[in-house]
Amino acid sequence: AAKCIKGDRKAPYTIGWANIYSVPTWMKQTQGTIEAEVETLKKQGLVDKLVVTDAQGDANVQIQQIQSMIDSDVDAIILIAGSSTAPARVIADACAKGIAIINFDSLVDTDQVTAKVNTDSSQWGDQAAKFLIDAIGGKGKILILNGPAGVSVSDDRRKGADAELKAHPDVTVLAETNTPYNVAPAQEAVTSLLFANPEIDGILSLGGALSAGAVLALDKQGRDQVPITGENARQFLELWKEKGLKSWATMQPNWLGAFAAYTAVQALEGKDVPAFVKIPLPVIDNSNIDEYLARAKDFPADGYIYSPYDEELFKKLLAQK
Amino acid sequence: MAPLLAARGVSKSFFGNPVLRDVSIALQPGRVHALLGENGAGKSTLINLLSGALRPDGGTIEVDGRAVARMTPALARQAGIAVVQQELSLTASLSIAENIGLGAYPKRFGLVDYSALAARAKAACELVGLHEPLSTPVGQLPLGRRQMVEIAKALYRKPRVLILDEPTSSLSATETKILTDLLERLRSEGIAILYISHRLNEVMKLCHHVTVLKDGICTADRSLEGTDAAGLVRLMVGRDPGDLFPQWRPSPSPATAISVRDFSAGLMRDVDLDIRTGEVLGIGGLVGQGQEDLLLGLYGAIPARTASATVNGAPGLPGGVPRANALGLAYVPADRKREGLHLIHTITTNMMLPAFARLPALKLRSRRAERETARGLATQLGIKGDLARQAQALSGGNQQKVALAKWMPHDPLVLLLNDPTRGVDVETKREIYLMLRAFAAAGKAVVLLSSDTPELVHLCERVAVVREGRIAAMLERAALSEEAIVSAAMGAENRKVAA
Amino acid sequence: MTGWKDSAGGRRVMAILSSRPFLTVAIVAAVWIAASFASRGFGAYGHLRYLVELGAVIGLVAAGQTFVVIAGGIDLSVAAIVTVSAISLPLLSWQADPTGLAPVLAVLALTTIIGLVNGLGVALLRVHPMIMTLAMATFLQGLLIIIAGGSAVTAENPLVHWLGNARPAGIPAGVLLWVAVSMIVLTVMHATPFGARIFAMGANPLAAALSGVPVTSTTLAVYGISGFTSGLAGVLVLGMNGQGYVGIGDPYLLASIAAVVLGGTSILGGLGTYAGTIPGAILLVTITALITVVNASPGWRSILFGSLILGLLLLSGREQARR
Amino acid sequence: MSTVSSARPAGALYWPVQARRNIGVRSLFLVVLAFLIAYGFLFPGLFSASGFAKFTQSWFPLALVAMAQAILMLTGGISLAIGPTVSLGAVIAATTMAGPLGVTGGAAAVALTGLGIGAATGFIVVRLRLPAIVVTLAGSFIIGGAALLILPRPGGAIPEWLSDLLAGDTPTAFVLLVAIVLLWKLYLATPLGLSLYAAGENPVGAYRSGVPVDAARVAAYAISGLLSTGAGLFVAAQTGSGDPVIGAAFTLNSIAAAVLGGIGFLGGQGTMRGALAGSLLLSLMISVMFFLGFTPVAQYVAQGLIIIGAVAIPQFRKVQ
Ligand SMILES: Nc1ncnc2c1ncn2[C@@H]1O[C@H](COP(=O)(O)OP(=O)(O)OP(=O)(O)O)[C@@H](O)[C@H]1O
Ligand SMILES: Nc1ncnc2c1ncn2[C@@H]1O[C@H](COP(=O)(O)OP(=O)(O)OP(=O)(O)O)[C@@H](O)[C@H]1O
Ligand SMILES: [Mg+2]
Ligand SMILES: [Mg+2]
Repeated sequence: AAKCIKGDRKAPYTIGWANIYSVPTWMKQTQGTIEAEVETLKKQGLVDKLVVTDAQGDANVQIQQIQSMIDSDVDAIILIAGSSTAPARVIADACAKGIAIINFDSLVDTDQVTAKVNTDSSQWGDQAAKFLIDAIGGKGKILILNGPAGVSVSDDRRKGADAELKAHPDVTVLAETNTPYNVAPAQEAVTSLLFANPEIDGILSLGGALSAGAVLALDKQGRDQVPITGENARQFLELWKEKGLKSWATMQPNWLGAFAAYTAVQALEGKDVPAFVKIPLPVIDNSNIDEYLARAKDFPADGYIYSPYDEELFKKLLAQK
Repeated sequence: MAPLLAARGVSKSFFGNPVLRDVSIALQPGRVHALLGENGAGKSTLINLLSGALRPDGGTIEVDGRAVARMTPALARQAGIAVVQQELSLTASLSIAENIGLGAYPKRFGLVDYSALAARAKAACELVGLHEPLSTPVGQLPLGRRQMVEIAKALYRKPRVLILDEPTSSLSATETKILTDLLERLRSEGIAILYISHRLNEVMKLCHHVTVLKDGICTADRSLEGTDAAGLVRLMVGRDPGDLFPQWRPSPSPATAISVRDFSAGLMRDVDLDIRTGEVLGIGGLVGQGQEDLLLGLYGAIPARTASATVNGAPGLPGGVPRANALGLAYVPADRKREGLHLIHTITTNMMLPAFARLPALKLRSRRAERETARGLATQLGIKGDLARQAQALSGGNQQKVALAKWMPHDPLVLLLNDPTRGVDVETKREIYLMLRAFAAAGKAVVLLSSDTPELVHLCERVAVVREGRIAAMLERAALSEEAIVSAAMGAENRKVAA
Repeated sequence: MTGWKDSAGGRRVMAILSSRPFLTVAIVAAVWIAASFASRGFGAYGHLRYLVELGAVIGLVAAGQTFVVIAGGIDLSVAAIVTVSAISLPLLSWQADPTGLAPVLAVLALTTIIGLVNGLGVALLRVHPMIMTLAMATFLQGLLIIIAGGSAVTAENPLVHWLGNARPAGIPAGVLLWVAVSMIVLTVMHATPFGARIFAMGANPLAAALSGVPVTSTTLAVYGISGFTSGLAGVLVLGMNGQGYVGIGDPYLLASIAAVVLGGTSILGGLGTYAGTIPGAILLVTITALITVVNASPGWRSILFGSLILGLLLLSGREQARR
Repeated sequence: MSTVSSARPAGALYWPVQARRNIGVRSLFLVVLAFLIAYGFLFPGLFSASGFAKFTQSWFPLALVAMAQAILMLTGGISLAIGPTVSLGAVIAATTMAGPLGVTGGAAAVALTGLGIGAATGFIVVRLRLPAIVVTLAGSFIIGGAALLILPRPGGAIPEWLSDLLAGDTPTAFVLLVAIVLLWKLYLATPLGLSLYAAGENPVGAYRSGVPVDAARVAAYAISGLLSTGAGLFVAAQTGSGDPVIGAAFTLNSIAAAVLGGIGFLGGQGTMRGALAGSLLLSLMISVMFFLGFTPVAQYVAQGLIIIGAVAIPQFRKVQ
């Protein structure tokens, strides 16, 4: 059996979904995929209840809520961690109690989990840097936009870009900035940077809605658009099309949530699941952006257009070694 | 013999305005020294210099005949100087005992020694006749009792020099008696006492020596031997005084302004009361029997119930302050700092507030008109000071005048006054009394809650004496005397009625 | 020679020169001049214009906040209200109204009502303003879960777009809006009885009530105003970003409070002016912009930001002693 | 012993004073008690040693920051830097304790940092007469920046035994909390501690009475800093590591807990027991709502209602 699993849990299972913050749109969409998956599993008689908590962004509250899940003896916990270190101990407790734990998106530095499910943040940064350096012809001046400081995901993505940047000494980093993964602060920061730096050849944006903010800033200041990296935020993809950008985007698929729920049940059912399921980073470029935009109306205006998924995909992902 | 505490030629100015000029004073052991002067003459400033709360611009402070380089509150305490400020230094959330010991707690192992504190605080309380449990938070005490705590706090420190700044202004007659007896005893034990008061009969009874300040200059420093009250006033104002109380004349054809039946509010229970136009109705009694709740209930500031009521012709109680104002009621609180004034705002703004409260919310203000109104009021009531300054820079008496003045432009039909002459100098008192009588003569009603019994006797048509939340006696003009009020307040009247 | 300082006019000039709003303006100017030497492009007209435009959003939120703080309260729900405004406006973009005014008015009505509910809690339930508005912010989070992402409509509102992007006579429409709001706010605050009541309530609520100030309705109005200006800020920020999102209002909570206090308004209530908040808001965006272009690690940038605020506060911020 | 009137022994002053201070927070106590009972009912495991241990562990850091905020508010101050100070405490603990300094050295470093930051803040606020709210707002960026410099991303480590001691299955946190409350009572029984109230409510009067007002206020800031970094140390132990932004939510929560507990903004109003009850309510609420099966939307709405209710209900009673 998989890690943390003890034989005495029987279907239908109760799944706890320890969300860190349910208000942001990305989280809402993710929750949507989890709920849809749970509905499916309910029909199969495998799940009877989904318990949802919302830590309101506070890692300490999340610990308390996971503790409550342990206390109420849920069968599985799926979680996005509010801190890459903080929940480690409570998760180890849960694991010791035989609760299946599937950690996705923001990961915890502990191996006391059934499985971790995520894309590779470091690869994220590396590929983004590759594209950008390519797009500006191997030399030039760039800005780097990154998510909040002190958080593992943004730090990993940034570190992932380091090797490429080092390998190209002709690429000068004019400035780096950290803001929340949101449009307004990114737009603000980039505008200031635009004034301070008359020549900019490219923008290495490491996620979320940062890219949309940067594009808006260039547009509003009447500057020519430059090559830029990004994620599958709907606003960014629409701007990309509208402005004819030279861009590349990847994504953190929202269906990681659905997949985590699926994996939890598989593990509880006695299947072996890999300790780490690496989700390949889907790439959006000019070749397939239209496919994404064609589905745009199914997604919230400030949401993320994620790639399609189904059980086949999940099975394939679980089967990989 | 060297004076225990003395000031030699001290001067002090605030923002360039001289408040004290070359003033000297010497406090001798075993003597009660009066410090007199009109509001704003500089009395409080002088004691602040003596006690180290303020530093003089020039001159020296001497303790036991030796000049002190730099007087501070800490040094003053070490030298055995204690100051009774008017409820200024108390902390509402601390208990009586904790307040009394504040800044000088007895210690054991570095901790406050609560048993020693209790014993010493109790002794101090007994001296001033405070019998509330020592654990009572001071915030729950009425003003007069707080004043007694403040005095007990000074005594707790076993002072050699005791300075009292208007200690009696919020005390009832009984409490005043306790205090004067106490001071007499302390004096005989060799303590030097500096006593500030605007109640001249107290000064006459108690004090032996007087220093008079006028506009920051010492105009007299002499023995009180052979001086009468009129002489004192002459020293203070520099001319012959008139009678303190105006001639009483019956007002014409009274009608009912306010009438309540079975009225209850706060401590007050089942009150039947008619307030007539053209009269000054006094409210007397020991402090804290519910008198204030009666006024506040009528004014709509605290919830009140009544069987039936009419207020200036309208049925029912106002139920809220704006409505009460609209019905022509105005209220002047006793605790001017907390309830009457906006200390951080200018005097002009303070005076205009009732107008702001009733004008249409978005009508444009006219600063010029406001300044003129304020200037008019200041002249009318003799308020000294730059009207564009914050109200907290005014001396206590002048603050009181501002609290009263702000209602004048609104020509209220009924004035509810809560101890309006507290801390007010004799001249101003006279002016206020004249105003009140004139007000009544103009066919309006005045309700005067006062702790100053002579005031009630000389000004009022009738006095309602309140005891334990009920009107214990309603004394008509013919029956008015200080003795009658005091005995009704103590419950003597009740027994007579019951018998 | 006693000099002109002692003449009446001279004294007034001195009073203005030493007032907090003026000091804050002077500091903003000094920071701008220093920054334009230190950092290329900082002094460019376009950049300053952009900073003022950013300041407009903070300034609008801080307008309501100034009223509330002067009245002796505080509004911790402004960020959530900005977000609610920016999120719900696209949901309302109905076709019938070609100008886009109707949905904007509807959203402003909504946010004003939210503010009024804050006021009700503070005035009638006597809940501490901090608790009431914090609880309101929590409520609104719940509301956002329900309404956010509920529809795929983008903000195709012409009025909103105009506000966020147009530059009549070279001046951003948002700045014009801010100027208009500022003039109204300053007038209401300093030239009407309503304004005087607010100052009185903040300085001494008990004395104000006993002087006949209608405390309940004034409190309601103050929080209503805060809801309204936050809603307006939400509309503006929506226009500037072309898209609302959850969290769009988050930066404005601390920023509005900081702008108010940097502008010299006492957090204890009763003293202050919006005239100080205006440069306070611009000062904040200026410092933020300055920090952005400094190339340092996040930790150092944060330290620099805090030190700058502290340093500027030392220049201007002595709190008046009060009893 | 002599007269009847002095029948109440003088030594019995301390307890009546304490009892009087409960009056303002009685209804909050009732609300908290109701929640505790509900919690015990929904989750009987609470009464086991480890259940109780976990429960106090999740409350403990919030209790400390509520105290840290309350002590400032009692002096008429406030801090917006509590959260970053907690983070700083956590990263210092996580970078020193498993290193050369060891647990003792690390704890000393944490304590000294807290005291130092607090005293410095207090000095700026008190001696330079700057408004506490902006000073601490600026301080929050400086302190938060320092935490990021020490630990740019979550990491570090706390010795396993310490984590187990503080946040294992034994109620050490509860014992610690009791000890801290006793220390607080002890401090309040010192002249300097008792002056807090006077210095907060009536600084001028207190000064004239000989209270070292400035010292009392600076000391309050120092103690507040110590409590905050202490909370950070505990969080680090609880999580076994450091996180430079772990404390972010504590700033607002500490204020909410203190105000909920009846601490006023003008200084001198309220009691520490109220602030503790406020923090307990905030913490309990989370678990109780979980066991009642609330959805996130319901959690937000209920949380708002509970907070308002806990403050408004006593008001209603007062009016009637
Ligand atoms: N801190 C201050 N700032 C400005 N002016 C002040 C200050 N303190 C006192 N004054 C002014 O100094 C004068 C003297 O004030 P002081 O309080 O000494 O008068 P007083 O004799 O005690 O009056 P009262 O009888 O009303 O108590 C007043 O005009 C007052 O306005
Ligand atoms: N703004 C101020 N700042 C500092 N000290 C002041 C200020 N205003 C007044 N004072 C000083 O404090 C003293 C005491 O103030 P307070 O208002 O109690 O006057 P007071 O005359 O003693 O009043 P009362 O007679 O009612 O006791 C004032 O007389 C003055 O010397
Ligand atoms: Mg005086
Ligand atoms: Mg006086």
